[in-house]
Amino acid sequence: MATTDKMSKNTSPTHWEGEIPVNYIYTYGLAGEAFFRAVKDKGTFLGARCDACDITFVPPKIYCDRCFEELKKFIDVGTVGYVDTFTVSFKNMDGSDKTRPRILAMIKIEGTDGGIIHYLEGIGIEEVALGLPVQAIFKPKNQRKGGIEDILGFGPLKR
Amino acid sequence: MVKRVGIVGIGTTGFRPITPDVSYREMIFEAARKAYTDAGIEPSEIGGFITAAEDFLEGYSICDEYCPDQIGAVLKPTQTIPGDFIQALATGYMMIMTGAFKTVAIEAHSKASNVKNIDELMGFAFDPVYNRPLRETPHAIAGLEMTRYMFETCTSAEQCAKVVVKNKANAMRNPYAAFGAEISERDVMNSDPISLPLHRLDIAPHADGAVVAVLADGETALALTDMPIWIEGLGWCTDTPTLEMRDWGEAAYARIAAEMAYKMAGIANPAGMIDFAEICDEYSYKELQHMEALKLARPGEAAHLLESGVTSFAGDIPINVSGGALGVGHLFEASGAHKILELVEQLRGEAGARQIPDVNIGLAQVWRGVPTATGAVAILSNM
Amino acid sequence: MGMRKVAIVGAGITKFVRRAQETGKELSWQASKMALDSCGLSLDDVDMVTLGTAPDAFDGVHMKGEYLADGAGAHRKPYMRHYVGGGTGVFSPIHGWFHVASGMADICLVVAEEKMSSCHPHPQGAFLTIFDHTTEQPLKPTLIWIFALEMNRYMQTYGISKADIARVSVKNKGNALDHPSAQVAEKITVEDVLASETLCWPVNRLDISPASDGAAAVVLASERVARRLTDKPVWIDGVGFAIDTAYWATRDLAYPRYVETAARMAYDMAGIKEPAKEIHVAEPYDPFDYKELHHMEGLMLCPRGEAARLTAEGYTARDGNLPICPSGGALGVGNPIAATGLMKVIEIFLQLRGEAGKRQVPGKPTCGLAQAWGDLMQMGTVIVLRSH
Amino acid sequence: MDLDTCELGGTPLKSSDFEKCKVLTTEWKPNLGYAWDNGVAIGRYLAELKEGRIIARVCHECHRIMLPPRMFCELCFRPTDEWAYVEDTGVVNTFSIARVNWDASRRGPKEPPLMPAVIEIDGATKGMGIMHMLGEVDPDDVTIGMKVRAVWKKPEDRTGAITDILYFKPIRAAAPKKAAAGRKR
Repeated sequence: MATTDKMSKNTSPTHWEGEIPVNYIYTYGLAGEAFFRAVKDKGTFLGARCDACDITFVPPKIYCDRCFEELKKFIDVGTVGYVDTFTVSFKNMDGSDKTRPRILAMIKIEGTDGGIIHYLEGIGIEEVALGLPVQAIFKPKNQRKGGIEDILGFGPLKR
Repeated sequence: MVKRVGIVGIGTTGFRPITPDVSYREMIFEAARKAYTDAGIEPSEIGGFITAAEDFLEGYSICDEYCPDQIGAVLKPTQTIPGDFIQALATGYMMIMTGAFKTVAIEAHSKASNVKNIDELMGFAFDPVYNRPLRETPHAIAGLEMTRYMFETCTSAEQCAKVVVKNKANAMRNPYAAFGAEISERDVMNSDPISLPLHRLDIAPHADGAVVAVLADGETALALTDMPIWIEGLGWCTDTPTLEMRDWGEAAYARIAAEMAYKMAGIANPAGMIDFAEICDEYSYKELQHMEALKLARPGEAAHLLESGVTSFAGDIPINVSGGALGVGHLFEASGAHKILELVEQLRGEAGARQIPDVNIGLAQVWRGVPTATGAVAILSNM
Repeated sequence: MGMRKVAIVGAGITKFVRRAQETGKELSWQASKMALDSCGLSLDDVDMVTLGTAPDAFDGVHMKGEYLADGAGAHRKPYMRHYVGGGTGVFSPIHGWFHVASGMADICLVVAEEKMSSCHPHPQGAFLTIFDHTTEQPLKPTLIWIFALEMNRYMQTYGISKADIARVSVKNKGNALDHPSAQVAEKITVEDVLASETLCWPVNRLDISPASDGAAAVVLASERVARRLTDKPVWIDGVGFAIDTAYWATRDLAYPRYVETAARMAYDMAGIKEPAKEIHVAEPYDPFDYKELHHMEGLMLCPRGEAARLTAEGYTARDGNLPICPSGGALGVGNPIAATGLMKVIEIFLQLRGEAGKRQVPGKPTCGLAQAWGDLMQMGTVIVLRSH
Repeated sequence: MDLDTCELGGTPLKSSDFEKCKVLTTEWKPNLGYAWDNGVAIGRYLAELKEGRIIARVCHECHRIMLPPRMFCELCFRPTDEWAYVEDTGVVNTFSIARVNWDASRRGPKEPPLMPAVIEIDGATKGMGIMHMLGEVDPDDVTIGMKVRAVWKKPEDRTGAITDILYFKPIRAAAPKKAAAGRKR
């Protein structure tokens, strides 16, 4: 309805194929630059503290998104945390099957209000539980480029 | 001063998994023409126009360019809201409340079938530095949230599966719905694992279709129709986009949006006042999580209400009698449009086989999907 | 009309640069924080937030309004993104006006952001896909084509030369020398423009504004709140917007009737009968130099085909009868699309408050206008501001 | 407030800062592929192009013969009524001489400039133009108002696309150059 002439043969429909041909290079921003320099050079994580709101951002921000004050000082928050939540992922972003299912987890970094989303490594599905303490595993320093891929995942905490 | 805003006309194409026989323009024209005929108004008489759309879902760099013709908005005050239809509805409401517009038409549509890889497109919304390089399926974000929600509320995956069973069964009564089915909770649990605890059937499949609604100020509304459907409450809210700083168990965006809408509508006791609701069930657990955020259930109580039949078609607060996104299809920016359509048809008593008897106040709620923490709520009444 | 009065009470802006190190979120915060500080407000005081930003294809994030939310001050607030292509920046305070004039908000933060440099190798690539995907994109068009086609038609219709048009670029790049955000301010001559590289005749490189990163923000308040916050509120007296058909090749390219339609809406609301007399200072959108002329005519600030002559006579200079783009415009300050439109609104805000410093136009202006334009040369957005 | 005394955000980088890795960056090539439904009007338009014809759609209310064809009239807001073939000739409404490709790369010194134009098609309502290319004409000889005719691909090479028309070429020798200012291209 609404228009008068319609397709009446199922051989008629046609479509036009195309794409949006764009490429991107993203800077990490002021906070992201500091965070990933610390990952790359020191193998540790930085957070940003807002005393007024009593909140520690990981990853850090140059502003507190609650009160909007500038956060000038980044602090080393270490690489130890615990599983805040997790999922067993079978698919890649493009919908294809992973070669093996992987445990993706939100790791809350100890003593902060944030953390890192990354894979659990060396922990079986039956061992995972909310609250499980874990520790970041980094690539060897000479292979780190400054990016989330510098982190291989999180493994069991070695005290 | 404008005191009230009502919906005076609505039109839709219905929803199908694919729509190869019509272009997006032809599809939207059909919904618009029906809405204007329903309202008894021509687009030349309408004060303003809004389309709810996102560029990359349309496949254009500036999709706003292509919004006017098929809704009759040439040389008219027209804008795109890159957001859900209910956010566009809020803009339309505010436009009329300024006093500068008597009528506003709002359009939303989905041509999701035209996007070759919709999962990858959803992944393109991830933070490019912290999240996207993992090339993880966007459904994994829902998987993370589902685990935490189930933990905090002692809800099981089997209970979430019952949402799918209910909604797909409801959709069997809805001629607009694309994914009605009679299935069991075991069928859901046995479907392919995507990002456990999420299975394939826990995830709403996408559909195509268009909806157009016409809003009018109170005086104009009563001149146009005997039964305007009044906008009593609106709320919209965005929680942090930073996944790492998110409160994973609670849908705070839905709670805060609902609080805003309830306050505006003067509703102190939502579970007692709301007759029925269409709420976001893009993933099965989302219906339960959202019920609690909307205060239609206490924390941890949603699954029990579902199991005891309170939210079924014949229950006290029917939820997603249309079939929801699980039964109708996920419509992206038109998700809220489908829910408003259902509210209007129910409140007018035009819902046919799925008509709930004696309803006066309905609630529609949407979430913008992974990875957002944005949602909106609308409360409509026929009184 | 008995509508609630709405004022601009604060403003903030970043530098406009070709490539910013900051993320779009960080740029948004820098501008928003400055805007709130300028009127002594905290984020807590803000009822609602609206964000203007042009295509996702620049920043390279699907649903970028969602991505930018925390930097724009949206945390757990009612927040929405609005979008009218290149017209977005001037539409931003219009969308904010809906929030406040409707009574839904007393204080609304309006943010505009663009980070075009993420798009590689050049943001121009993102413009291929503004054309119809089936009937036009296979011809491999660039954005510059449509400007060139429109400019040529405009020149032919009114017998205007490239040199006539180049004066706009000379004026605006010169004006921008006094703008602290400016990216491409310089003192140049008409000859420099004509001698610059021909990209798509009749468009030369210096006829065009650059690609930019930047953000801007304003704070809108209801009358009661505005009077409490400042003794110099600037009132939004008229808003207008209109879109023409997407079938752009079927339109009269010599005249922007969508700008006229938008302007008439804004003038009606503001009670303006003779715009050329009642408007004291204007910031029409100037991503290409001829567009300033085109838009002056669409805004009815001068008769059709006359804008080039008036520019040559100095009528539109900062000390002329009707100063046009005293900020330096997109041609001089830079063009981070949505942020540019809001930069223009901020310029009028400062001019009407007498706070434009070295850019201040003489004669104590009390009524000004900002305008933007976008999509496939089809969208006009107009805002009329008054200081009393 | 005074912008001159404010500390403004925005940290400028040079392109060499990227090349020398002075700042950390990450790259992404999104997979944004589409298969857009043509629908009735554009489906027929493309099918007719394959046959070497240009088809339009007529509205009986406003009597416009519309190109590209559409199943509804956007002004009368009603269904359009019938198909109508139009000519493959037209008039140049405006044109450009482009030395830049779609991605802002420059055309090489030996590559001829591109000549995009808006062409008002004969047989359609006055002003109904389409964007296409000009060819077989010296850039200096192109004028607004010039009569042109479509040059089609060979029938066996056509695919049902706007590019089934290679370009439009002048019907007669171009008029002598006008001495308008700045005509050097």
